[in-house]
Order: sequence, then structure tokens, then C-alpha cells
Amino acid sequence: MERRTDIGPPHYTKFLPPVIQKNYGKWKYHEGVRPGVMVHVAESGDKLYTIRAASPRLLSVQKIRQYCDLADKYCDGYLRFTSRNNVEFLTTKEENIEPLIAELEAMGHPVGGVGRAISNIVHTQGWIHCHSAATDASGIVKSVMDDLIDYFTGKKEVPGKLRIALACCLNMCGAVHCSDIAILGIHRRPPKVMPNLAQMCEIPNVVAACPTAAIRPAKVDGKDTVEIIEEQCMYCANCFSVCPALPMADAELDGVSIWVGGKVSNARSQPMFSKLAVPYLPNNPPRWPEVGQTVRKIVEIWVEHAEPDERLGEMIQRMGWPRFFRLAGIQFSKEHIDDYRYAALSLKRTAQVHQA
Amino acid sequence: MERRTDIGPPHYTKFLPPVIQKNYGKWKYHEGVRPGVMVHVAESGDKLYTIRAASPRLLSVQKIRQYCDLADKYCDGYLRFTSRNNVEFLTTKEENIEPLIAELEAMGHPVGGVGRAISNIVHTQGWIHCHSAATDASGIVKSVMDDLIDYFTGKKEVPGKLRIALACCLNMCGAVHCSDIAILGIHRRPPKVMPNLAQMCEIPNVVAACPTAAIRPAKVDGKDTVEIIEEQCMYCANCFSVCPALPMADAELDGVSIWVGGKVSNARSQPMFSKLAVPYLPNNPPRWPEVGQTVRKIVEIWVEHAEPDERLGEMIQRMGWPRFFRLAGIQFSKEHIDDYRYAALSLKRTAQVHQA
Amino acid sequence: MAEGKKYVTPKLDELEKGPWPSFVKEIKAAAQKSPMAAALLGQLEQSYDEKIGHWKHGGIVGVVGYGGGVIGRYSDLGDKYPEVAHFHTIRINQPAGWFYTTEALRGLCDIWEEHGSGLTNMHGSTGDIIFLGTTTDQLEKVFSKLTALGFDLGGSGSDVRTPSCCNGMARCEWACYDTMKVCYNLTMAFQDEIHRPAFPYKFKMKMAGCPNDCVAAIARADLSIIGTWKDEIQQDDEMIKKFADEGLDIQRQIVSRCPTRCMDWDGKKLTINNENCVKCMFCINSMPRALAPGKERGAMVLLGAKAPIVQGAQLSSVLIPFIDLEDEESWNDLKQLLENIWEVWCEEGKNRERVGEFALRVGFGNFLEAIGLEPRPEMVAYPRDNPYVFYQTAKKE
Amino acid sequence: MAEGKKYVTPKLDELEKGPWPSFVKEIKAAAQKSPMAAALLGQLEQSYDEKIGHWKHGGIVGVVGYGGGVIGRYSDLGDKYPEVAHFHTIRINQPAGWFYTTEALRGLCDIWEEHGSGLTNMHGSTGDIIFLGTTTDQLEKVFSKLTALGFDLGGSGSDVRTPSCCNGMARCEWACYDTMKVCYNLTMAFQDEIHRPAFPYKFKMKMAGCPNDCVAAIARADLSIIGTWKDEIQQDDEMIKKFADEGLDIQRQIVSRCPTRCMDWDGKKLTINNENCVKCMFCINSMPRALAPGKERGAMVLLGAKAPIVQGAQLSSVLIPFIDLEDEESWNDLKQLLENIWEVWCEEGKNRERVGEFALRVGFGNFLEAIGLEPRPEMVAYPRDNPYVFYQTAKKE
Ligand code: SRM
Ligand code: SRM
Ligand code: SRM
Ligand code: SRM
Ligand code: SF4
Ligand code: SF4
Ligand code: SF4
Ligand code: SF4
Ligand code: SF4
Ligand code: SF4
Ligand code: SF4
Ligand code: SF4
Repeated sequence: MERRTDIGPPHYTKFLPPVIQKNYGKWKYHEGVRPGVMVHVAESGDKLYTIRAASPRLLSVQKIRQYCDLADKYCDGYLRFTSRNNVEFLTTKEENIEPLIAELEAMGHPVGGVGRAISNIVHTQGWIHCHSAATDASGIVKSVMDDLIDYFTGKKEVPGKLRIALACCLNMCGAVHCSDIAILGIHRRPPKVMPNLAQMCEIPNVVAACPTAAIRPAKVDGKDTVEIIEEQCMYCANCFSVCPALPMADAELDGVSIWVGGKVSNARSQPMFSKLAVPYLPNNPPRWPEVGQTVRKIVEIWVEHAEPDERLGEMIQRMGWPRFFRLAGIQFSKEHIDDYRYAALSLKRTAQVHQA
Repeated sequence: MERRTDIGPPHYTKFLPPVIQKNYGKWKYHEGVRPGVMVHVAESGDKLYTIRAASPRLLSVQKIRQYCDLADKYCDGYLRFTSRNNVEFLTTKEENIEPLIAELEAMGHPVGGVGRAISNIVHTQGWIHCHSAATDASGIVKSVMDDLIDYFTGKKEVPGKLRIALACCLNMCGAVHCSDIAILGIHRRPPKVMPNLAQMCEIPNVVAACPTAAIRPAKVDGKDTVEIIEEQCMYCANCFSVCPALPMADAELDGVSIWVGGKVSNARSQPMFSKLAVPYLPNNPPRWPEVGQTVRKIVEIWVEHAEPDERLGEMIQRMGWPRFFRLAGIQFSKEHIDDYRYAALSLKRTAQVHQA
Repeated sequence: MAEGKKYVTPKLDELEKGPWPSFVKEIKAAAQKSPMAAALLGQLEQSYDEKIGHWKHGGIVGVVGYGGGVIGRYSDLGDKYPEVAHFHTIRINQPAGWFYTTEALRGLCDIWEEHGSGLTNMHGSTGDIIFLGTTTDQLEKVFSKLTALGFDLGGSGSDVRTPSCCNGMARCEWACYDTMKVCYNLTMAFQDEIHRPAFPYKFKMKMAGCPNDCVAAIARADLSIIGTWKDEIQQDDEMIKKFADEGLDIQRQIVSRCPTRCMDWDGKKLTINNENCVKCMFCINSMPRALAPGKERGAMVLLGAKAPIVQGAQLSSVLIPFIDLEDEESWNDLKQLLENIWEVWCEEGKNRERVGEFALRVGFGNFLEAIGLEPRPEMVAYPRDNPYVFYQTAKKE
Repeated sequence: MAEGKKYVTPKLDELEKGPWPSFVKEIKAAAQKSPMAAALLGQLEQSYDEKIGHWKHGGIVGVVGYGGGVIGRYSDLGDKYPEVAHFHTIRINQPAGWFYTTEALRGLCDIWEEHGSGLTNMHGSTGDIIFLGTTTDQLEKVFSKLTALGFDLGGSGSDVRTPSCCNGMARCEWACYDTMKVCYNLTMAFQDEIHRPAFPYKFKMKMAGCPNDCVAAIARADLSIIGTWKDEIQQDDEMIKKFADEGLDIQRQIVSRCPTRCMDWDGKKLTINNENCVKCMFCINSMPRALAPGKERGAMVLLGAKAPIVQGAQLSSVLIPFIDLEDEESWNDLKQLLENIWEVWCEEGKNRERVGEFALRVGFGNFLEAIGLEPRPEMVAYPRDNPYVFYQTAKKE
């Protein structure tokens, strides 16, 4: 057989259920049916039910086949995944909803995350696959979602959407930098300079990689290498990305930081970056209880204080950061005050202040 | 007589009319009386009328004495100036208002600028006193205010406050950088390097003065001097501030730029910087008609479109910059797009767009 | 494949408990058949014990003729866990919108069970199907089976990364253009750019059908295409009244939260000043049947989003305020724009400089000039607020 | 002084026309008595002809024992206009709030008629009385007469610049602290710092009685003191009703424009959620008798405003969110804070680096530490949004 290249992905129409093919671009509205289930109604009157189930994203082929079994049974062999890595079952048959949900739940895949709910955590590789990770991804996600499950399934009501994301290092694979709550793995030790650096990496490249000029060429025992001006290092790990001989990971000092108030959608407010809430929590596997507690606390503040469909960041803007920090019981510290490129603009440059 | 130093200014209480001394800190409310006149009512019931008159700020001692004559006649010898350089006559006698106004107007000092009105233009020295000026100050101010007089006197109604300021060079003495409409003198030619530079200035200081590194040490005919990398110069004149041997002024290229949408108060919106509207208008003394027309046009747009008490910048945010540029008939150009330190943040980083 | 060595994993076992689906269960399921998955459990448990990862920087591995699509990965405990000494991932270009037939999915599973760990990510953050963990010698086999199934690799390295999109017109009433079509067509148009890295750095594209941006395009894609409309919001006054009757406080909950305050509600009738509407979607989201995007629909094109390394994160910013994307012409315009951008960026961009960083370094105005776009006020949140203008005329004179 | 030479000034004469008071008339009036003012007309007309200024960089001139207060100025057409060959200005510290008796003003006029051009600025942008144009030999004479009249020089150069303030409690119901008293007291407390430049650059102070900021303190003063309050807005429901009855659309014009949407209006009663109110003054401004600042009044202290040269303009940002300023203790705190700021800035600031630029260069958090203030969330618009934290603990370990 000839070796085929550059064929690209299969054409999406092959994978669309007939009801979608028919009503493509002709949907009229949607409604919630029950937690985790919505119906889209087409101009033609056709209805499409979506049942959204939790997925750990890291799936075995065995599990994918189980999904397929369900889709074959209830959905004429069609299913999809979402941009937050949930799995969605698509059917025109209302009567299929309940039995499908029952099977999903029996399999350990709760249904939820639609509408006003906390959906899946977008996350990254962590210790499962990445050399750069300052923490694990899947373990924290599992622990946090176990804790927040009622907000996913709709057992507990929430004011709107709240998006959680996790990235295991500052590279921030995903949208951690624009999430309502972001969990971010951090290093807190300057890179170690390995003795074989000059063999593995080009010193000028390494020096140039550092945004704060914390790296400079040096000679040790007559050999070319680099040295780190430790006070100038802010642990971005860009040098390590460029050169493996500058490892950052540290069993004691690595950990997790928590960020809040980001968003992506343009509804009401413009997209916003996540802001630092908690500068450091320890790596405490397997369940990272400090992370879970912090996230839950923040979620609870949001549930209590947000207006309908108000995102966390919008709520904080309205109530003020001072009150948020008070409610969350987080000590405001020097770390919270920006000192990077746009620091000037992060200061309170107005007399509009939330007085205590 | 012993030489007295460091005595500071006279104590302000000496200069306060008795009604103020009595009701100091005990004012209850104020009201407009007629254009240019307001009354403050104290808790005690006492009333203080303020009559605000236009001033060119540049005053001869003769004029000041005329003010004094009026203040003696109608205000028991008290008067004050405002933070926008108007003169205010203070009286408890309502019956004094009309005759005082009549005399002021006869003197050529129209009364106005209070409440919803366009007040005096805050401005600087220009060709009258400063070495740095790229345009004159007083001449433009006079011409623009002649044109806008009805908005000052209240003959024409306006939606709220609109603050105009002028600075004759980028040093921006005053609050040009935060004004509804700012008129700013600009140079558009890189500094000329005078042959005597090395005698007058220290070359390292001169080099360090340039924020864009457009200046570097050079030798000409064996003499130390500097050279200017012209493409890198953005005409800030900081080098000239530091070293007189780098003059910037140019009869043909100097001129005026127009900025809009700044504010200082914290009412509703936070303080805002003024934004570039028109990058360049020529110096056209004695009346700078291009400047006057541009300012009037912008004022008229504001008068037509603003909500009550809506500042120009707030209005533009609401209607969008595209519409503002269209209404004003100003061509949007490369110059309008920021390329300085915080340029990234000035871009439209949202899908919230005012579509044409 | 035979079952692998069994490791004692008390810490990981903890993560089998609880209501959320467990990734540990998934690894254990795979480990039933894959010694690689079994070894992964062992190494991961050690990481949980030691609080540190055990993967080394990847080397360059891949399939013949492709520069991207595979992430090389090696364990630093290869002696202890030889099955994961090599543990590369393969990125497979997902179908637009992440729709599948069970048939296609089963095909993928079969390939991966035979040639890899049996573990996947459905999906990676960029959007790819991720096959998690295999050895170099398996790559070609996987590749040839994938193409036989109709799939191809996605991007990695300094190339066009696998484009992704929201489900758009397939299942959403708000899609203002056909995200899946645009995603597919761009993917097909730039196969070479996806598979053979030749850029200064990665280049990502994402398409969202409306400003809700359900693929986070504005935060994560160098090129973000976001649907919008030009004309008036479609309004069904009957339905609005119904919302009001059912208890929605339209004044407080909707009108006063509109970002441009361009709505009025007199208790009976909603009046939208569409000229000031910035198409944020909020009112439409809140009253699904009552309001809908206008009829003159299309998209805007934004440039430059990226994560923070190393100059700080960027959001994409408007490059084309409105483009139809249905007709041939606008489609060609878009492709031409991309070619122009890449040309300029490849010419002058520094190594590891994302296009958004590049545009800012050279000045956004200069960048526009270089790629042949006219400056427009829709491109800025506000015009410059500093007086440091590089007046050109003066220099030429 | 005798009348000066008469110049033909057709361009300037144009500016005598029109309704706005004419500065040319003022110069001409002065020129009746002052040859200097007459020569100024000549030189200015030439500038109008040539479209260029004719002043040279100033040299160092001043009165004995003072380093500031006089701006030296020389004409580059000294041969042609010898009367303005030297044309220095004197900055005189205005009385707080710019209140005068006619007696004091006449005194000032007499001095200036005798020893200068007879031209003034009432006032300069910083707030000083500006005596515009004299020669070096007149300076001491002016100074001794000024002090005899009870006046003193203001600042110039790298010193504390003449503080200025809004009229505050003297004539405004919204003043939350006594701006004129604070202005006067700070001026008196720092006479040495005003008169003898010893800083890296200028340092300005301005006091506004409430967030309306009628002296533009937040835009123009290194230290901006702005009045505010802590408790609830004072509310007179009768008066509010009156506004409504008189046609104010409270919902549309007030409530929905509150920056934190913390008000509710049910058609009869206004309810303010004061916890979320940011004291912007808007609703109070709009309904003067009906609403008023709370009773627990004081001020906030902000740092760092400046014009754009050369790093770009800055607005002041919050340093102390709330300070009473009535009691001795808070007054001493404020002075101590200033001393601390100056000490750190003088020690480590670069030449021509304003304190706000300095604080940003060293990092605002580090700056706070150095001046002995605790970080507080009121100081930021938002906490950092980039992950580049200089974690201290780690470094110490
Ligand atoms: C399925 C999915 C798109 C896909 O192609 O996969 C999707 C689908 C819909 N989104 Fe979304 N959104 C999806 C990810 C997103 C994302 C991206 C993300 O989370 O990473 C965003 C941006 C989030 C952000 O701002 O940080 C997003 C912001 C929205 C919004 C705006 C919410 C807001 O007020 O800020 C709406 C409107 C609403 O909910 O009122 C929306 C509304 C919808 C609607 C109702 C649109 C429709 O009529 O079909 C869909 C059902 C949503 C639901 O879950 O309630 N969708 N939506 C994604 C489901 C993810 C999941 O599994 O939970
Ligand atoms: C006299 C003066 C203070 C002084 O000590 O000299 C003053 C006095 C008052 N101001 Fe002011 N403001 C004065 C300069 C300012 C400035 C500074 C400036 O213009 O450079 C500002 C900030 C302007 C800006 O934001 O750019 C200022 C922003 C305000 C505001 C907020 C307006 C807004 O909505 O943004 C108010 C409230 C209002 O008008 O509703 C206000 C209100 C007032 C009130 C009504 C306060 C009162 O109850 O007495 C006073 C009468 C004002 C009037 O003219 O309508 N005053 N006011 C200044 C008169 C200048 C002049 O001659 O026109
Ligand atoms: C697999 C994936 C995470 C995941 O678990 O989903 C991933 C994994 C890696 N990313 Fe990423 N990135 C992944 C999506 C992202 C995203 C999100 C996106 O594409 O929507 C981002 C943020 C958006 C962006 O591109 O800026 C992202 C920003 C980065 C960065 C920072 C780039 C920057 O300019 O700031 C790096 C560092 C680098 O390029 O050297 C990086 C580097 C890496 C590397 C290659 C590690 C490295 O330093 O070489 C990671 C390989 C991990 C591994 O061993 O498997 N990854 N990376 C995602 C790709 C899966 C897929 O193809 O579907
Ligand atoms: C007289 C005055 C303008 C006026 O007509 O009102 C003035 C005049 C000069 N200013 Fe100014 N500044 C004056 C208020 C301001 C203000 C406004 C204020 O103080 O509220 C500012 C903006 C706020 C600030 O300080 O940033 C201001 C920002 C500057 C700057 C830019 C400083 C910066 O850090 O960006 C310079 C340049 C310099 O310092 O080298 C400057 C420099 C100058 C010099 C000394 C020219 C120079 O480069 O040496 C001017 C002398 C003119 C002359 O010959 O009379 N002047 N200057 C104002 C002082 C009068 C007074 O004492 O009352
Ligand atoms: S966030 Fe960092 S550690 Fe995690 S997958 Fe991306 S590059 Fe690897
Ligand atoms: S981690 Fe970042 S800041 Fe530290 S040395 Fe490396 S590149 Fe520089
Ligand atoms: S703005 Fe410039 S030219 Fe005008 S007075 Fe100030 S320093 Fe002089
Ligand atoms: S004017 Fe400014 S940019 Fe130009 S050379 Fe001088 S200091 Fe540099
Ligand atoms: S981005 Fe818009 S069109 Fe796409 S799925 Fe989300 S709501 Fe629908
Ligand atoms: S789409 Fe947004 S901006 Fe437009 S009317 Fe609705 S809420 Fe307002
Ligand atoms: S700043 Fe406030 S207190 Fe001072 S005059 Fe203006 S309104 Fe009154
Ligand atoms: S003062 Fe401002 S923030 Fe406070 S209630 Fe009034 S309008 Fe709202």
C-alpha cells in the first residue's frame, strides 16, 4: 500500500448524526431538560438531546469502547467530546435519556456540567507525561472534582458558569491564564546548573532565554558553564525549556498556586486574565487537601454572593478585592502585587475604593 | 530688617470671607443660580454666592487691581481663583450678582463655567516663556475659547462637564494627559546636534536620556559628540531637556496634536488618560483655525450624543471609537495605534466590537 | 500484549475512590493488557511518594517526512521501569467539533491497543486526540494504520498546530458562521504547515461560532476566529414578555448589565440601540428564544493569544473586524492574510517568538503595514494614550 | 518704569478681538508701564511670524539660601529685544485654596509693578502665583518685599513643589477632610524641602476634598490626598423623591450608571448596598441635597502621578486607603510616611526618576516594605495576573 501523507482529519460530516446533518445551521433554541441534559430545537421542529457525562480525559481504550457501546445502544452510534473534555451522547429519542444516564452513572460517569454548573476541569499532563511538571495534574483534578461533584451534577445549585483549569507548570498548557479558578503548578527554586551543561546546550541561547537576565556565562574549574543570580530568578523555567541541564523541580519547594477571576467569553465583561489568590500550597499527594479546601472555599463564596450568571471575576470586581480576600481568609501579601511588565496598570489608580 | 526665609504662604484663614469662616466645613448643599453663578447654603442657613468669571490667566497687575476694585465694591474685599484659573467673586448679597456681572462683562470677562458648562482651558507658557514650546499656548486658548464662548456662558447648553487643556510640549505641564480634550504641542523632527554639544553637556547623560536608545556617542572631525538614529526618534525632547545643544523646534514641522477622552474625577468611571484623536495640525498663528475647528467638531459631537453628565471619554466608550472617528471625520491611521510600553493593552482584546 | 508487572500503589489507589471518574482506574484498565501502562503506575506512584516527576526532556522522534505530531519522552528511571523508558505521545488531528462515530473510535482504539499503552487523552488542550505512550519503533506502524483509517497526525513544534473549533452550526443556534467548515478547510489548506515545522514558533488557530467563545480561542490561539454579526439583534417581543412574566427582572438582571448600556426596558418593551451594541451575547444568552444574533452574520479575526512564557500572557486582538467567510473571496482573503502573516513573521521573527509578541515588538501599526492591512479603529480598545509617535512624514522630509 | 518701545504686532492684535478675555490686552496693559512687557510683545509677534519660540534653556538663578522658586529664562534674540534678554519667573507660594483679600493682592501687584514686567499668571499649573519676567538683580528685592507682605517662594527643581488643594471645607459640602488645613500644614512642615532641592527629581502634593478631585491630584501629584468616607452614604428619601418627581429618571440616569451597580430603585425608594459602593461620588453629585458622603470621613493617600516624560504618564495609586487626618496621630503618620518615602527614594532613586517610577522600578511590594507599609488589597486594581513571583521563602531556604 502506498504511504499516504497529509490527508488531514476525516471530514466532519461523516461523523454527524442525521438529525444534525439535516438541521445543520438551522437550530432555533435550546433548553435545559434536567441537570446535564439539554435539548436543541431546530427550525424544522426536530429535537436533539445532549447528555453530557464526566470524563477524566485520560481514557483507556477499554473505556472508549464502553462509551461506544452506549452510543451504539442509545445514540445510533454517534457521540462527541466537548472543549472541556466531557463526553456527550446525542440522541433524538427522549426516552433514551434516563436509561443512558443510569448506565453512565453505573459506569462511574456522572452526568452534569450543562448550563449553570461547574463543568470539567481543563488540565494537562503533570507527572503522567511531562518533564516540566511542578505538580501532578490528574490527581488534583480528581480530588477537586470529587469534592465539587454536587456542583457538577446539579445537586447543588450555582449562579452560573464557573470554569476551573489546571496547568502543571508556568507554560500553562490550556486556558489557566483565563479561568475563574486556576490551579497552577509552580517551582520555587532557581534552576540547578548541571555539570554537563556546555555539552548539552549553547550557552548564549541559555543566557538569552532568561527574561530577567538572571543567567550569565561563567567558568567553573576552567569549564564553560552558566551561573544563576538567584535573587533575580522568578522561576519561569524558560531556561529549562531551552536547556535540559537546568532542572527546576524540587520535591520540597514545588507546589501549587491558586488564581481567580479569569474568563474567556465576551458576555457582559471582556475576557480577563486570572489573578493570583494563593501564592503557594504544598504538593500533598495523593489528594492535595489544601488545594481542595481552597478551591471549595472560593466556590462557596461565589455561590453565596454572585448574581445570576455572574462570573467569579465579575463578582469580585463588584464586591472588591479587599472583601474577597477577607471572605476567603487569604492573607494579602507582597507576592500579590504585580512587579512584572504591566505592574503599573495593576495598581489602584483611582479613588474608587471599596472601604472596609 | 532681618531677612526672613521659610515663612511659607500666609495662613489661609486670613483670606476667608467671614461667611466662610463661620460656616467652614458646615456647608449643606449648593445650587445653580444662573449660568456662572452658584449658591452654597450652610447648615446655619447662610448663603454664599459665587460668581465665576473667565480669566486669561496671564494677568497684568492692572487687571488684578480691577478685580480688586470689583471685589471691594461687591464682595467686601474677598475673591479667589479656581483650579482652572478662573476668578471667583464671593458674596452673601444676592442683589450684588447682577451689577457685578454687568461690570465684569463690560470689562471683557464673561461669567460662566459653572455646572454643566465648558470651563476655562488649563494651559501653559508656550512662546511667552518656555524654551521647550512646540506651539504657543495663550494664542490657541484665546482662539478656541472665543469659539466656544457660548458653551462657557451657558448660552448653549451642554450635557455636563468637558475639560480642555493645552500643553505646548510633551512635558505636559498641567493635566493634558487626563483631559476631555487636550491640545498638545509637538515636535516632529529629531534633535539637531549643535557643534558645541560636548562643551555644554555630558555625553553619557545625553545618551542615557533617550528612552528609545536613538542617541549614541560619535566622533565628528575627531571631536566627541553624539549622533541621532533618526528612525528611532519619537520626538519626546527628553534629550533637549537634559542638554540645550539638541534643539527640537522647527518652524515647519512643529505643530499641534489633539487628544480626547481623558478625565480626572472618579465619578462613574475611573480617571482616564487622553487618547490620540488627531496626530498633527499645523501651527497657524495667530488663530490656529484648524485647531479651533477640530475642537469645535468634537465638542459638537459630545453635545449631540452624550447623556446627562457623561464625559466625552465615557461617551466614546459607549458609542465605540469607530463611530467617534466616523462622526469626527478623522482618518484612523497607524499613528493612532500605540507602540509604546503598554501597547499590548491598548489593542482590542475582546470580541466586543462596535460593528459599523 | 501480556499483562505487565504489578506495582503496589497505595497512594494512587486512594484516587480510585470518590464520585468523579478515576484516571487511575483507566490506567489500571489499560494495564490489564499493557505492561507499559502497568509501569506507568509504578513510576507515577513513585512520583506521588517523592513529590517529583520522572520524565526527561524529549528528543526528536517522529514519522518519516513529518516534523511534528510526536512528542518524544523518556523516563529518568528507565532502569527501574524499562517499559516506560521510552514513552512518546502521538498527536492525531481530531475531526472538527470532536464528533465521532463509534466505528471510527473503535478503529482508533484497536490501533492503540496494539501499538501503544492503550491510554489516550480525549482530547489534548489544543484539541488533538492524544495517544499516550509508545516507543519509537511503533510510530510508523501507528501512522500507516491511522492513515488507512482516514486520520492524520496533528501539529507539534514550530508549526501550525492542529486547528480546533466549537461545535458551531452542528448544534448551536448562535453560530454566526460555519466553524467546523472553516476549521476543516484551513486544516486541509495548510497540511504542509501543520506537518513540517518551519516557523519561528508554534502557531495555533481556533474558531468559535460566536462571542461566547466556547473553545477559548481568544485566550489560546495565535489566530482566533470568532463569530459575530453586523445588523440588529433579532427580537421576539412575545417571548421577552414571557421571560418577564416568568419572573426575570429584565431591568436589573439584563438591561443594567449590558456593557454599553444600550438597552431600555419600560416594563413592557425592550428597545435595543443596536448601534451601540458590542455583540457581547449576554442578553441573547439570557433569553434564548427571545433574542438572537442578527441576520448579517460572519466572523471577526483576531491575532496573538498565548500563554505567559516569557513576556506575559496575551489575548488575541482584532485584525479583521468583520469577514463573511461564506463566499470564495473572503475565504481567499483569509488564506492570503495567513500567508502574509507567516511570511513577515518567518522573515523577521525571532526564534521562540510567537506572532503576537512579534507584532508588538515591531509595533502593531508596522505589522499591519507589513501584512497589508489598513489600520482601523475596531482594532484598538483605545487609541494611543502616550505622545510618543514615530511621525513618518517628518522623517521623510 | 517708563513705557517701552512700541512694536507693530498685527498678528497679536488679532487676538485682542473676540469675547474671551485677551492675554494680548494684558500684555499691552502692562506694556504701558513696563518696557519688558513691551519687548515681550515684540518677540512674541516675531514668534507668531516665524512659528517658533525664542527662549533659551534657563540657567541657575535664585535668591540667597534658596535652591528653587525662580526659573531662569533668556531670549535668543537678546540683541533685538534687550529688555527681555533676561526674563526670569518667580514662583510664589499661593495661599491654600487660592483665596485672597484685595489688600494682599494689591500688595503683590505693587511689588511686581516695581520690580518686574507687571505680568503674572494667576496661577501656574502647579498652583503658584507666577511673576512672569524679571532680571536677576531684582530677585532679592522682590523676595524681601514678598516676605514682608507675608509671602514666600514656591518650589522648582528637584524639591517639594508648592502643594495645592481644592477649596474644600471653605465652600464645598462634600469635603471629607480639611484640604486647606492639610495643605497649609504640610507646606509649613516642609519649608526646607520646598526651598532647597535635594531630591532625585520634583515631588508634588495635591489635596482634593473628595473623589471629584477638583485639583486633578490623581493625575498631577506625586502625593495625592483625596477625601473619602467609610460608612454609609447619607440619604434623604424625601429629597430623592423630589428629584424623581421633578423628572430625574433615577433608574436610567443614576442607578444603572453606578460603577458597582450597588443601588436599587423600586420607583419609590433608593436602596444602596454601601458595602459595594466605591465612593465614586456620582450619585451624590447628581442629587446634591438628597445624598451626601457618610459621616465617618477622612482621606486616602495615593502615590506616583506624573506627566509622560519619559516612561509614560502615571496616575497616583493607593498607598493608604483611609486615614483620618483630624487627629495628631494620623497627622504624624502622614509626615512620617513622607519622610520614609523620601529617604528610600533619595537613597536609591536615579536622577530625574519620579517617585512613582522609582516605586515601580524596584517593585511596588518592595517599595512598600522599604517605607514600612503593609501590603493591602485596597492598593491594587487586581492582584498580579502573571505567574512571575519572586518567592522569597524559597530563596532563603
Ligand atoms: C459543548 C461546548 C462547545 C463544544 O464545542 O464543545 C459548549 C456549548 C454551549 N455553550 Fe459554551 N460550550 C463549551 C465550552 C465553553 C467555553 C470554553 C471553556 O469552558 O473552556 C466557554 C468560555 C468560558 C469562559 O468564559 O471562561 C463557554 C462559554 C459559554 C457562555 C458564556 C458564559 C458567560 O456568561 O461567561 C455561554 C452562554 C451561557 O451559558 O449563558 C455558553 C453557552 C453554550 C451553549 C448553551 C450554546 C448552545 O446554544 O448550544 C452550549 C451548551 C452549554 C452548556 O454547557 O451550558 N457557553 N462555553 C463546550 C462545553 C464544555 C463542557 O464540557 O463544559
Ligand atoms: C472651584 C473648583 C475647585 C477649586 O478649588 O478651584 C471646583 C468646584 C466645584 N466642583 Fe469641581 N471644581 C473645580 C475643578 C474641578 C476639576 C479639576 C479640573 O477641571 O482641572 C475636576 C476634575 C475634572 C476631570 O475629571 O477632568 C472637577 C470635577 C468635579 C466633578 C466631577 C465631574 C464628573 O462628573 O466627572 C463635580 C461633580 C459634578 O459636577 O457633578 C464637581 C463639582 C464641583 C462643585 C459643585 C462642588 C461644590 O459643591 O462646591 C463645585 C462647583 C463646580 C462647578 O464649577 O460646577 N467637580 N472639578 C474648580 C473650578 C474650576 C473651574 O474654574 O472651572
Ligand atoms: C499535551 C498538551 C497538554 C495537555 O495535556 O493537553 C501540551 C503539552 C506540552 N506543552 Fe503545551 N500542551 C498542550 C497545549 C497547550 C496550550 C493550549 C492550547 O493549545 O490550546 C498552551 C497555551 C496556549 C499557547 O500556545 O500559548 C500551551 C502552552 C505551552 C507552552 C508555552 C508557550 C508560550 O508561548 O507561552 C510551552 C513551552 C514551549 O513551547 O516551550 C508548551 C510546551 C509543552 C510541552 C511540549 C513541554 C515542553 O516544554 O516541551 C508539553 C509536552 C507534554 C507531554 O510530555 O505530553 N506548551 N500548550 C497540550 C497539547 C495537546 C494537543 O495537541 O491537543
Ligand atoms: C510654569 C508651569 C506651566 C504653567 O504655565 O503653568 C511649568 C513650566 C515648566 N515646566 Fe512643568 N510647569 C508647570 C507645571 C507642571 C505640571 C502640572 C502640575 O504641577 O500640576 C506638570 C505635570 C505633572 C508632573 O509634574 O508630572 C509639569 C510637568 C513638567 C515636566 C515633566 C515631568 C515628568 O516627570 O514627566 C517637565 C520636564 C522636566 O522636569 O524636565 C517640566 C518642565 C517645566 C519647565 C521648567 C521647562 C523645563 O524643561 O525646564 C517649564 C518652565 C517654563 C517657563 O519657562 O516658565 N514640567 N509641569 C507650571 C508650574 C507653575 C507653578 O509652579 O504653578
Ligand atoms: S503545563 Fe507544563 S508541565 Fe504541564 S503539560 Fe504543559 S508544559 Fe508540561
Ligand atoms: S527560571 Fe526563568 S528567571 Fe529563573 S533563571 Fe531560568 S529563565 Fe531566568
Ligand atoms: S508644556 Fe513644555 S513648553 Fe509648555 S510650559 Fe511646560 S515645559 Fe514649557
Ligand atoms: S527626542 Fe527623545 S527619542 Fe528623540 S533622540 Fe531625543 S530623547 Fe531620543
Ligand atoms: S461559541 Fe457560540 S456558536 Fe460556538 S458553541 Fe459556543 S455559543 Fe455556540
Ligand atoms: S449583546 Fe451585549 S452589548 Fe448587545 S445589547 Fe445585548 S447585552 Fe448589550
Ligand atoms: S474635590 Fe470634592 S471637596 Fe473639593 S471642591 Fe471638589 S467636590 Fe468639593
Ligand atoms: S457613590 Fe458611586 S459607587 Fe457609591 S453608590 Fe453612588 S454611584 Fe454607586
